[in-house]
Amino acid sequence: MKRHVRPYGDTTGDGMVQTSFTLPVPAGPKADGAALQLATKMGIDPAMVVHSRPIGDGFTFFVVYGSVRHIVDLDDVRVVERDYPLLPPAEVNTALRRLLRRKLVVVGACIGTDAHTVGIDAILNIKGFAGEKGLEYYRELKVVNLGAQVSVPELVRRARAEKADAVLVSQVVTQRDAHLLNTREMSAAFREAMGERRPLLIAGGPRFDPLMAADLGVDRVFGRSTTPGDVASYLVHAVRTRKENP
Amino acid sequence: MKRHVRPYGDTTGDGMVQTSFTLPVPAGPKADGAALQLATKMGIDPAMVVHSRPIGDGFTFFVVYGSVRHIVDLDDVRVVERDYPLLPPAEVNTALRRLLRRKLVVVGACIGTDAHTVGIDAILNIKGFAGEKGLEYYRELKVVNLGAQVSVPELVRRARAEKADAVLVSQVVTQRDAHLLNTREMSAAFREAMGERRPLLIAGGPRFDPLMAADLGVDRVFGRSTTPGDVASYLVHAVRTRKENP
Amino acid sequence: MALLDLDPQVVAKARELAAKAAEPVVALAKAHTTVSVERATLRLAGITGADTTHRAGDVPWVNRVVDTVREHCGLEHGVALPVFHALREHDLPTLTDLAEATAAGQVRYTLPTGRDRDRARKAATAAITRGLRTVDRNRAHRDKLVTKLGDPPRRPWLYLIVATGDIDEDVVQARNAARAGADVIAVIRSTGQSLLDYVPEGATHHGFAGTYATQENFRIMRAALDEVSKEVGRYIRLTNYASGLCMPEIAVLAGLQRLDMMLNDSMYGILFRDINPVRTFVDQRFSRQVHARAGIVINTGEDNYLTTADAVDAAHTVTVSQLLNAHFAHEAGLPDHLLGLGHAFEINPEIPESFRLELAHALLARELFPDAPLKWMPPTKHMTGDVFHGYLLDGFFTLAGLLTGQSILLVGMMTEAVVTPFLSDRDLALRNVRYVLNAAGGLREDFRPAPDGLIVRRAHQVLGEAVDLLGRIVDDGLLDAIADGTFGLMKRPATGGRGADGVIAKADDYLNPAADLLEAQP
Amino acid sequence: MALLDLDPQVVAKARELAAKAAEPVVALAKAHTTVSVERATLRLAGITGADTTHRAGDVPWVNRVVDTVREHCGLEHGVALPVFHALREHDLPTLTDLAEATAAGQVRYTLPTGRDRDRARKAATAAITRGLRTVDRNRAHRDKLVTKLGDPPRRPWLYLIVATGDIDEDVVQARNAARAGADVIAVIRSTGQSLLDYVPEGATHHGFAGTYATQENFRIMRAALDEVSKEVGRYIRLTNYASGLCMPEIAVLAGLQRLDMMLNDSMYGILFRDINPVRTFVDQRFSRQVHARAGIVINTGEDNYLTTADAVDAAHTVTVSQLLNAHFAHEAGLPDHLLGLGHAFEINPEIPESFRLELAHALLARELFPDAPLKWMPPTKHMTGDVFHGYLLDGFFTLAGLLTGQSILLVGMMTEAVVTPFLSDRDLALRNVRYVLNAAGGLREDFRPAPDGLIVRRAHQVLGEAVDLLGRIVDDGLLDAIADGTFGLMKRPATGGRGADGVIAKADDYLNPAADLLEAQP
Ligand code: B12
Ligand code: B12
Ligand SMILES: Cc1ncc(COP(=O)(O)O)c(C=O)c1O
Ligand SMILES: Cc1ncc(COP(=O)(O)O)c(C=O)c1O
Repeated sequence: MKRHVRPYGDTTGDGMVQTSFTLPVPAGPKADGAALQLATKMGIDPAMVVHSRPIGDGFTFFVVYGSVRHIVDLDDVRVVERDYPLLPPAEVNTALRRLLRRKLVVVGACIGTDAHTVGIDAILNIKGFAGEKGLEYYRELKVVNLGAQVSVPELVRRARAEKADAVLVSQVVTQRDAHLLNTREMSAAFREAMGERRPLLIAGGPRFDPLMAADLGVDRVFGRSTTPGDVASYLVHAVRTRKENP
Repeated sequence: MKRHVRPYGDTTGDGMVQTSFTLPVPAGPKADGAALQLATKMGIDPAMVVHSRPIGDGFTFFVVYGSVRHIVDLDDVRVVERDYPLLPPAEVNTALRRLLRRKLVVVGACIGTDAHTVGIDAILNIKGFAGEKGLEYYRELKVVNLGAQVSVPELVRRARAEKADAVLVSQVVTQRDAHLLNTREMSAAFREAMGERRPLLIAGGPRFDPLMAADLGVDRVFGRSTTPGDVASYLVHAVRTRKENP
Repeated sequence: MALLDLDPQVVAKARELAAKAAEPVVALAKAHTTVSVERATLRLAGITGADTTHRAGDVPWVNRVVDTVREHCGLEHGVALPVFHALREHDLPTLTDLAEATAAGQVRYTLPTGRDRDRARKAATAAITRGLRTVDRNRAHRDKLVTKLGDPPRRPWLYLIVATGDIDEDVVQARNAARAGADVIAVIRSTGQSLLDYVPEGATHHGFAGTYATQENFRIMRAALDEVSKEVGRYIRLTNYASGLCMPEIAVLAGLQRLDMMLNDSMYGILFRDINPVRTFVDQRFSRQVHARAGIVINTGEDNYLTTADAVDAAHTVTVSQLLNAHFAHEAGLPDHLLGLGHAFEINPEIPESFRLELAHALLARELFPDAPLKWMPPTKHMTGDVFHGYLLDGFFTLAGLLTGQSILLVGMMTEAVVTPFLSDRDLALRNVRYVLNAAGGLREDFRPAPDGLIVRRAHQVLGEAVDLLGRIVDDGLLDAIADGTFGLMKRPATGGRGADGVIAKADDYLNPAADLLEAQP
Repeated sequence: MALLDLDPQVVAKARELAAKAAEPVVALAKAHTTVSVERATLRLAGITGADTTHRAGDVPWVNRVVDTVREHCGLEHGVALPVFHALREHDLPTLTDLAEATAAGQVRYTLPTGRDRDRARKAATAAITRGLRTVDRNRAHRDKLVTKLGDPPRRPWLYLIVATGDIDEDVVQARNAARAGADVIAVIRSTGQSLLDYVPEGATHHGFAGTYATQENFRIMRAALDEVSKEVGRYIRLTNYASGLCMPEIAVLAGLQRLDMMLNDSMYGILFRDINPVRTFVDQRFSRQVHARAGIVINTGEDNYLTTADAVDAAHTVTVSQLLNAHFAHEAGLPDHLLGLGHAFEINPEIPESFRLELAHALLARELFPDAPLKWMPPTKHMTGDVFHGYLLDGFFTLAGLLTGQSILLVGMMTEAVVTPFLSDRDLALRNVRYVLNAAGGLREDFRPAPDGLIVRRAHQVLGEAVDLLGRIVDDGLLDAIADGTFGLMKRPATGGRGADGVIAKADDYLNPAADLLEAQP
């Protein structure tokens, strides 16, 4: 694979992209010019405003096509690489037993006012996701699923009571950065309440960027299409790492 | 209207845009990271890769949403302002008669290998466009429509033979910049053949940027949704200007 | 014209079983009151506003009063008598003065007896009647506006969501949506509101993924829509949510501010907000009586089951829930034409013939409830970040709605899986719907499910499964069925859930003039 | 199952009138040859390659030879005799050597007589027979591959366009399209090619909005598709354009390189490329005979009329043209199952019931030509830069195709109004089609146009108008009708247009073994 790539429309290197947006300006040539200016600032050059449509009196919606100047440097791409092996359930169980000699306790919840449990249930419930059984299926895991709209103090209380090794929180609503605010509040609360002895903190949800873990004060972030196996394997890895570097 | 605006998703100033593109990289977290990098270079920050789908083995298609940093400065928007009044047909006729004391001769064609005549016909044929009659309807205009796929030498020959005051060319195909190449070839040929005494040169087509006139060596460029009235009014204006500053 | 050839006996059986299954729950609802029913009563009696001096933030006066009454003399007799008795005793000009005095700790509530009781009852009844009269006036005013401005020119009516979190931005979006063709505007609530045991006050600007339902926000939006209604020449309806812990109060506020439709499901709060089942059924009954009085169309929430359960496997649970919702609604006084029963286009689009299965389900609902303004909900679960594909799916959703004669169409958004809708999403979505309705408007005349074809067979199958399930529910009890995860796979035991401590068994001398007046309504 | 209840007498009348209208034109075609027919003959006889030393760029050897023959002894006798006579006279091993000698000015062509004539005829016939045998072998090979790999699992077949201008990029796109579900790949030609009076040579990389049709490009793409056919487990068909000034030669090249379908319309070149009508009809007949021999499905171009004329007003001109195209094709030896008659979804989507009108038109074509593999073309004219809306429209186009049983579906692209398709457009488009076919595959069983409904009435009306128009054409002559702008509003007088000087009236002793062999084919 080449190191430097550009978007591909129908020819290598043509750089073609599509974009759409609304500007708070009345439709007309001036609006089209404004759209063109924005596209140019985005690096689309030449840009074609191929569609503009008034929305009410004060807004115009645009579709723009064109070639972006930018070059993607694949060597510069930062991703959270899976730095641990994907293990089948049996190996997860064996590894955990060897490491802990007791069940690993996982407490899960949708925190804040978020009530989207389907995602965390997909990870925790036996039923699972994408053909993989959820964490409840693992013999060496004890799963406590607190469900939806759990407040942070309540979560800390329950985690402490259950002696949680890992706390898994889900955040699906992202408007006004709700997911970021709630997750930061959660990690701060655990730090405050337990300091170094806090459980592993794992956040997940479809709009999270896995690169944000440190920024959010959690150990790991999982994004869209996560499977239970991803999480179980990570747990083994994290427990082992904690044990090796206490 | 404010001078500085940003794209509007659902809140003033949120800067939200949608974009889609294909990168020549196999699908996976690295590809998503590459998409994110590109989006960031486009000024979308934070960007969310909300969809990625493999196309064959070597390509991935992405949909990205996010907030662009850029601010549109409306004072900086350059548009080709209509610097002449829109005249009804009767006034066009009167003005032309007064200015020329003969019919103004217009020669139109689709040049190069372009065979899309619907656009130029919309401007020239009586039937017209968007409820406006075409230039053939104007008593003081003589219209010669050469049709499609007219070569540049042939166009110059016919323009000379008809003593054209204005030559209108249409270009619809834009792949590999065909429209720009053909138009430049055309204006160069007229310059070469006739120098200062060349007819008015007008180019039109849905993907032209009206700002490009000078660059293309023509007097005016008309983009999508042009109406015959726009063109007729411009002709009056241009003839008058030429007469006043010979 | 009936296309499915449903067996009338099976249909009758289904309705009977639903009524039987509902019976014990109705009895439960009649035997209890809740803090919210009592607060709603006081709102009808005229209390507005909040205690802004409280350290935990604004506390509505109705909460202060009801909490205090509960403390002083319990709520099993209803709040009306103690409150109106105190009002007279303290010789206060208004209920707000009473509330202030309550907050200042100057009032001691007691249950009046003898003539005091009669006086208090009369005063309460008079105040509440005034409140109900406002509701009645709003209903009449709506009728007048509809007569004057007109209803949408065609079915289905187009129902659009706004959800910016800021009432002022909502107004911008709602106005534009109406101009672009929306017939009904729903203001989505902030994520947290349903679990608040009070109704926030005033105009609000900081909801998450929705805007708080407050009386003032209702007023602002209704006024904005009245304005735009005139502009567009048809009456634009306003929707909000009578659900969550304050369902009865919100129903009252909706009646007072002339909202036109309310999301109001008999089980949604239990299943999707983990609210105590008894609390929910009690609040439900009262709020539906208020809606009946206000001429408000209720929208039920069967669509939600299909986001947590599979739309094919669980199709019959939708039918069962519709039958139950319809029965509960009738029992609370709502006629068919106010029954916006919900259902949704949520089958996995990868399933072969998924579109035809949708047609079967949608047609079944249509033929079971021919006179109800069914609300047809767009795909959400199987929407992805592929907004192009989502736009297509939404088009087929509309087509299904059109072919099966749905009444209210919640317009789908291509960004369903991404963000709460952008201004442009709404505009694009309306363009989508308009294309389908305009281009294929009459296609229903050419849609004749083959007599033994997939659609007819599927509809019969679902109805059959619904009857079977209803049979089991009659045997086991509805509360147990809910506890077992029958609906949306959510297991909610009757004793669990939030707000259980707000449920109070009525004493024999329980009195609530609002309840009585509503019960007596024609 | 017939849904429109067309009157068989009216249908028979329509076919009769079409045959009558076509008669004089067939006679004209039989009485003339063209430079391209003669070049095609030489290509069948084995000439390949080009004169790369010519100052005006590469000139194919067939052009050099035919031009020289024409100069020396005219073409009215056909090119075969002078050429094969010269080959023997100059004792050259191959036709290519002859061509080289021709270019070097070393050959003087004459019309052989007596035994020379017989010898030349025999040699020519033998060479051309060899060429036709390659064509036959390719046909058999295709049959074998289809048997082995299989046809697409369902109708309609999905037909996708690639148009990068560069054959190597085309291969990338075509492969990916096949993997994503395309059954037929069409390589669009560069804008200028149809007006070239020669076929370019070699692999090409610089077309505008399409890739040059060359024998080598055909070979490259067919080989690439053979490879991907194995991979995807079904035979992927390849399409190009037998149109423009070199229509007969391209038909031959298609036969030699095992192309599977060819765009080939009896009037497209006249109307949309301003090619001389007589030239076109002569070239047409020959090219269709070649297609018949090669087992190539032709695709006609009625869809184009609806881009310049209105799809409702001009609906009947599509029907008339289909009837004419079908007649011309039959006359040239093409059976129904090779008749990919074209039509399109081009009604302005803003028109009320536009979708139902589309259904009426599409169903009419289906019922008039029950055994023809009809080609259903997507919206283009009313596509705009609103790619979201375009994506929706394309979905409804597919639905119309499915409901009316179309055979080949040209997959619509959301970027129709913007650019030649991106790789991703094609992928998205296939996803779109797959959704519709998968989700609503069996919906045809539920589609029963109401007996007196809009669809049936509209279809009858269009057929009626078609019969009337055919009557007028029979009276005035087809050439006059074309001159009058009957089709696509394009006015093309019989004496105008390009390539007229390439038409030659046959002498009585005209001889063309290729024509004879093709004429004699079963
Ligand atoms: C189902 C659903 C609901 C259901 C929820 C039922 C339930 N019990 O969960 C109901 C109907 C109740 C609902 C309600 C609302 N919803 Co909702 N809902 C959805 C919907 C359609 C699907 C979400 C889903 O189930 N996805 C499937 C699961 C499997 O995917 P997932 O959550 O991404 O989870 C995966 C990964 O992210 C990851 N993951 C997730 N969490 C975690 C946690 C950990 C620890 C790990 C390791 C991994 C992990 O693993 C999972 C498997 O791969 C989406 C739209 C969509 N198509 O995405 C809207 C959506 C999420 N809802 C939305 C909103 C706004 C609401 C409401 C606030 C508004 C309203 N409509 O009334 C309400 C209130 C909810 C509240 N208080 O939070 C918005 C959020 C907008 C935003 N980005 O801020 C969305 C995007 C719709 C929209 N465009 O408006 N909703
Ligand atoms: C109709 C059509 C055809 C018809 C043309 C018939 C005819 N006689 O014109 C036919 C079917 C023959 C055709 C063929 C081809 N087409 Co075509 N065609 C279109 C289509 C569907 C509509 C164009 C149109 O008529 N628009 C309506 C007119 C009124 O709009 P307009 O041209 O923009 O004109 C307005 C303004 O631009 C302006 N204007 C235009 N010209 C001028 C000139 C002057 C002087 C002035 C003042 C103003 C002016 O005024 C007009 C009125 O407002 C477009 C797709 C689309 N939806 O846009 C593709 C499209 C233009 N075609 C395309 C292509 C590639 C082709 C082909 C090369 C490939 C093929 N499909 O085989 C062939 C070959 C054509 C050739 N040699 O040029 C591409 C071009 C891609 C690109 N950007 O490079 C398009 C965009 C489709 C696509 N996405 O692939 N086509
Ligand atoms: C019936 C019903 N009620 C209420 C709601 C809203 O939820 P909340 O009560 O949390 O605002 C929904 C959500 O879609 C619903 O379908
Ligand atoms: C029937 C037919 N022939 C040919 C063409 C292609 O045009 P050209 O011959 O210019 O390559 C088309 C274009 O769509 C067509 O429909």
